[in-house]
Amino acid sequence: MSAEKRAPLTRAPAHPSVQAPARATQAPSPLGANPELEHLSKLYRQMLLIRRVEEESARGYAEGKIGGFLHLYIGQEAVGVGAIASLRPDDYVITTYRDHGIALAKGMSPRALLAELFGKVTGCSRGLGGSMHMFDKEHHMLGGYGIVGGHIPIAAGVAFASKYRGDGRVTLCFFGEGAVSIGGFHEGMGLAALWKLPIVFICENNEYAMGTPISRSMSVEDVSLKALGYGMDRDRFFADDVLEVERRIGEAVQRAREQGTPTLVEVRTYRFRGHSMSDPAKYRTQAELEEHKNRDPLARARRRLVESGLGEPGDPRLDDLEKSVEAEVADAVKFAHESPEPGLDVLEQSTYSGPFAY
Amino acid sequence: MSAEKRAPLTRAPAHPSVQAPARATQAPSPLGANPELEHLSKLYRQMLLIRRVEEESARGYAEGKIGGFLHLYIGQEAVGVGAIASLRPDDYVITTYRDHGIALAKGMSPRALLAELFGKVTGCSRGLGGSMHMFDKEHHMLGGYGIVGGHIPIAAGVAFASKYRGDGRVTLCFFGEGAVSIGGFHEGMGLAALWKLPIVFICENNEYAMGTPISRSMSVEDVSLKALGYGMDRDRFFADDVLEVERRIGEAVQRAREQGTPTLVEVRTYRFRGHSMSDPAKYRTQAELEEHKNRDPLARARRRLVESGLGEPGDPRLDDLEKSVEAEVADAVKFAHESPEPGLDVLEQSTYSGPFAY
Amino acid sequence: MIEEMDRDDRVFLMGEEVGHYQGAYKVSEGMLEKFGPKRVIDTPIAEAGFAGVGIGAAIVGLRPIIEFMTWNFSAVAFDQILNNAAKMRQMSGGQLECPIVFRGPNASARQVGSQHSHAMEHIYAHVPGLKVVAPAFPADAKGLLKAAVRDDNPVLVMESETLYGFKGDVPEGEHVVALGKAQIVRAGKDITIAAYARTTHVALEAAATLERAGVSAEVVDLRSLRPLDDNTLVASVERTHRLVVVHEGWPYGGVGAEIADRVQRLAFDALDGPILRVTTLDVPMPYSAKLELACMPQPDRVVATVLRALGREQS
Amino acid sequence: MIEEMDRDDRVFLMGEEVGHYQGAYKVSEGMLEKFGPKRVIDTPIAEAGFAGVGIGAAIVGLRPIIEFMTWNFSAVAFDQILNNAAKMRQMSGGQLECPIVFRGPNASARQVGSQHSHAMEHIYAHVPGLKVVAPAFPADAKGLLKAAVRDDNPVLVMESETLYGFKGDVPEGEHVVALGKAQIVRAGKDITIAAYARTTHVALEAAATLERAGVSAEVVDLRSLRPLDDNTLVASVERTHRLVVVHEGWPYGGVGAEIADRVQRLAFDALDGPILRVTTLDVPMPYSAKLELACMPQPDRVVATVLRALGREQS
Ligand SMILES: Cc1ncc(C[n+]2csc(CCOP(=O)(O)OP(=O)(O)O)c2C)c(N)n1
Ligand SMILES: Cc1ncc(C[n+]2csc(CCOP(=O)(O)OP(=O)(O)O)c2C)c(N)n1
Ligand SMILES: [Mg+2]
Ligand SMILES: [Mg+2]
Repeated sequence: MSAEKRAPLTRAPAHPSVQAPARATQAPSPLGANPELEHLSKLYRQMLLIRRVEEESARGYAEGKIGGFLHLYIGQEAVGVGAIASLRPDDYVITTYRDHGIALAKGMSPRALLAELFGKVTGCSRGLGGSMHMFDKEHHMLGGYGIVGGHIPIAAGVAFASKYRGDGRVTLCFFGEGAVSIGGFHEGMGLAALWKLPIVFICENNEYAMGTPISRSMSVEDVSLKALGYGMDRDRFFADDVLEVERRIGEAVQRAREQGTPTLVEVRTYRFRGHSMSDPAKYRTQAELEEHKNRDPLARARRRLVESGLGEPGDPRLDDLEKSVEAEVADAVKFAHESPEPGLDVLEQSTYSGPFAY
Repeated sequence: MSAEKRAPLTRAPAHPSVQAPARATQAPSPLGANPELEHLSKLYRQMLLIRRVEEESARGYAEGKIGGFLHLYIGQEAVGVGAIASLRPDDYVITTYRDHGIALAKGMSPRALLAELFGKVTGCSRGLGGSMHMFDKEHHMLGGYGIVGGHIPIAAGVAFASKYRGDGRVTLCFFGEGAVSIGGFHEGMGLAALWKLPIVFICENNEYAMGTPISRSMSVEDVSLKALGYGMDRDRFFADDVLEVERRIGEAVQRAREQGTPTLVEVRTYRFRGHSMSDPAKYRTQAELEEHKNRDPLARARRRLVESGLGEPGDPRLDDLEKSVEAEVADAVKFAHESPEPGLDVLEQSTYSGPFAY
Repeated sequence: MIEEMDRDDRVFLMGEEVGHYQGAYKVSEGMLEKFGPKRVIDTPIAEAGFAGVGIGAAIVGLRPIIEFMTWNFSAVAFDQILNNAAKMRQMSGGQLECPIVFRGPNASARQVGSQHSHAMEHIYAHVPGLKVVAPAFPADAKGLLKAAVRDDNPVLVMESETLYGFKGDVPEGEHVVALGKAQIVRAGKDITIAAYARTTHVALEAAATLERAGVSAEVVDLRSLRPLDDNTLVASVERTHRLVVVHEGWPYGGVGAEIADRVQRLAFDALDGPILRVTTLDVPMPYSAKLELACMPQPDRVVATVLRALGREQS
Repeated sequence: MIEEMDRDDRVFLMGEEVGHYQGAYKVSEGMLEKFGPKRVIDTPIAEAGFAGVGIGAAIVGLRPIIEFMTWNFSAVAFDQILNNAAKMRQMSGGQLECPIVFRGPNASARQVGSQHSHAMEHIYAHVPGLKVVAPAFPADAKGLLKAAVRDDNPVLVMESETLYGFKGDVPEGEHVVALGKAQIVRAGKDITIAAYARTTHVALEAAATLERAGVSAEVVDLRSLRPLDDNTLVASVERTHRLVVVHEGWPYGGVGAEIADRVQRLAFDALDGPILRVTTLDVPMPYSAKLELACMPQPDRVVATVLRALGREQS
């Protein structure tokens, strides 16, 4: 287990300022004694943070500060936040290129995330990875991956290691419904089921894979049916309510932790933006989009908080929370903006551990 | 469709003697007027031919005339023979490296097959392919393939072409139960189900993939369950009776031909020999093997013929049939033995159509 | 593509987002409307699956064009290309042809990171049974694609995403460029620069700079990588006596090393100095715009390398 | 392997038939009994899946040895090796290591046909982030494997099925051979022959024949292909002034072309003639025993090529 503990040979210590002071604002709860409300407000804060970071990402892209692909998580926040809320901090998470929200939910600082998007050396992957590759070893966020389905066997491997070591950890593996058609899904599912690995496969079914609706990519409409062929447990529900997501994924996590068996969970959701920034999303109607926006899980969580009394006139708690998010985001943007670019020296160092091999 | 009709640019005409005179013995039926008996005797003859050719292959291998891998079909004859009996001659068949029996059932001459095994230019693939690559374009036998699962998408493509052209043909795709774990199976099944292709996937479940029993390779015991995840029709039965195989596969073929939809059929069978000639098959007990040998579908078919009166003292029909098989096999062995080896000139010609590209 | 599909109804286009979405890079815009969903086929994300489907269709007489959204994604279909497309003719002893085109954008595409920036020609050109082409100009893109569709072998067409915006004259109608012929796109006498695809433009830009420095560089655009037109290359080197090869992709092995191997072998006595190469640096492609530019072959690196090859090291 | 698993309980062996079957080539005989099914793990046929499992286990601190029954089957796992194993460290900005060994028999294996005879090192050595070794002798097989298991990068060990039967001295215990060091296995002064794995023995046999013809050939066994020890090669060529490279696998690109490229570049003035290569012929491997032998590099072809390199063409 020493590779886990040991710092990589050639990695410089993280930029000291990457953990922003703003993170501290998250700690003291503004909600006092009601634990349920406090919990919901924590999840709401995470979702809001994601929403706001994504909006800033979109802006950075429009301004040419971010290049390459940019796949936003706007609309899907309840999936990542709810699912990860059911974990212990040392549990593992791994996902696709649509990884910003999941990385933030797993604990990555907005500074490290935005700096990565801005291609700065203070980014989580030192500006080498970009939008699709958000890794945060400290928080056991094992990355975003760009090849559809490719990370699913890796996730099984992470869970395999937990079983091998008996460390009691659970792995969450996120992917889109488009990934279900590819071989990596099948092989990862098959091995996890055969070897009874402590993992939860979360299919974020947002109805489209780029411009392809599920009706043109799969012969069944219900993704969770795939579990039958592996004799795996399954679940399927809408992600409108972040607490419901937490509860349902929580059941699967518990099964993984206690019985060591995997589950396939299909969480139905929707992305409000195009596939990536270059996609005008002409394949869907405005009406369809509006309908889904009306079900926005972020707005729903906020309504619930307001209904619970947080928004009363004169009650500053919700306002404070939202302001603290603004401050955290503003700080992160500034940090990303001001951070230095990586130098050529990082290239060889990050290719091999130890001497370069050519 | 010209590529279909046109002879390959650089292929020499098939060796004139590759269609042996012995084939003719198959035509005039020795059974007179009983069509059912006649049919069974035809299938029995095919199964016997396969069994005998395989035995000669084993001998050729032991004598060092055949090299590389040699995967025998002994014990599984009823699957290939029964399944192919339900086809029209212009339907397509494609399979794995365990392809001798299937090639013979699809119409390949024992001469072309044994000559291929002996590495002779008169072999179906001119001695370039060997045991694992039995191709016979004339009989729409589209080959044996060596990479587990790799031919399954190809099979879907063949069926795709039939649908594209509306030619009414059906494709049979054979593979072992070991192939079900690999991505190619999943992608081939998925596309066939999505696009409603006229194909029947036949999983020959012979209980082992090399030394691995299905309990150590899959999390479910019933392979046909895999069909559920694709919304595909399925079937599952033992291959003890060749007529039953023909009937059951026939249903799937009919569905493919008439409704254009695919089926996954799990046919349970057993191989009497090791995985290949180099496998002593220590992973199974003698008792298990004996139990299966007692169910030998070849013996069963013969018993049925005898019970139907063919074996009566003084009735030469069964004897004649068996002798004609012996003669055909002996002729093929002789032919393979005496045929010339390919020359170096075939190498470049068979790599590219037209001029070599380096 | 449209012309070839008009000409021959065995030709169809299959890939991710080629139909309703009009192509991830709008390459197949309008084609679904013209040919219908029977011949312009959107696929799920299953590259090995639909590459295999293409191969299956090809061996029974169709002539598929299989699009990889980018060549990066062909890595999951590698086995299909290596083991089935390339070997179908051989395994069947010449009975089956596999007339299939695989195409899509290749190599760098601006800050898309290490998993999306592969120059896959170096992998595929290695494999007998395949042909590989990489056009630099719109006219060649058309002419080579037509030749590819008509070829009875598997042909891999490596397009450059960064050139999709590049405009140039494209002859109307029947313009077919034979596979396997390089072209000299700039004549010169002091040194030969061999390049293809995007780097042809890099080489031309470098040659223009070099001219101002008094160096006359000949630029050979290879167009086809397998077969590789070593005749044209060798003839050029016999005139110039020096060679620099420029390509995207990593240096170890691949097309550039093959060229160095052939030219030192076929024109040993003509060479006045070692063959030098300008490639993508030998690291996974970084996301950072600054580092990506530094990794990719740029005109200034070509200029410096040419001067080095000529013994005129810059200070 | 057994020693490394004894030494470090993070090391495990996973692959098809490695356990109950004792290895398809009996390489892992007795290991299941010794280490139990927790550390000697039989897999279903799902190379991409279990390669990915190995990568996943490696990034959280285990040290997997993943066996491909043969390297041919790694083609279906190509994406995992190219995109994940090789790039994990880079994508994570150095946060994650991927200490994994992929191993198995490689290249020809007697009449197993075109889908089962690939020399995959030419594909993988191209990729930065990977290391690739190919031992020729039992002692190196042990020493390089030990070094591979201890390395913090993905290391691909290309064994030769046709050498599994080869016997030789193997030092007991702690015998580690550093990755990246070639060895001169026969000294000579007229020409250098570079080879690795099975072809080292072919080269030695050719050198013995050449000696009888009055030619003194130096044989360099590369052992490691990435990193490639060009220092040892160049130093040898500076003494002998000629080079012939011998390897299995196709000629286009790959390790041999890379060596030609490097040596003509690093030792241009030392070379008295072109670098020549002896490779598997540029066609898919045929089944026929006669044709297979003709395709593969054999001592007589090496001898003839050496004589040609020396300008002593045989009649
Ligand atoms: C193997 C592979 N093929 C194609 C792509 C290109 N691609 C990137 S994302 C995507 C759509 C994925 O859709 P889905 O899985 O539903 O995830 P979503 O984007 O909706 O979150 C495609 C086709 C890829 N990255 N990898
Ligand atoms: C991708 C791949 N991995 C491994 C192998 C080696 N291999 C050949 S046959 C075989 C077992 C296949 O078993 P099954 O599918 O049940 O077919 P059977 O041999 O029983 O007919 C294996 C592992 C291969 N050919 N291809
Ligand atoms: Mg989706
Ligand atoms: Mg089996």
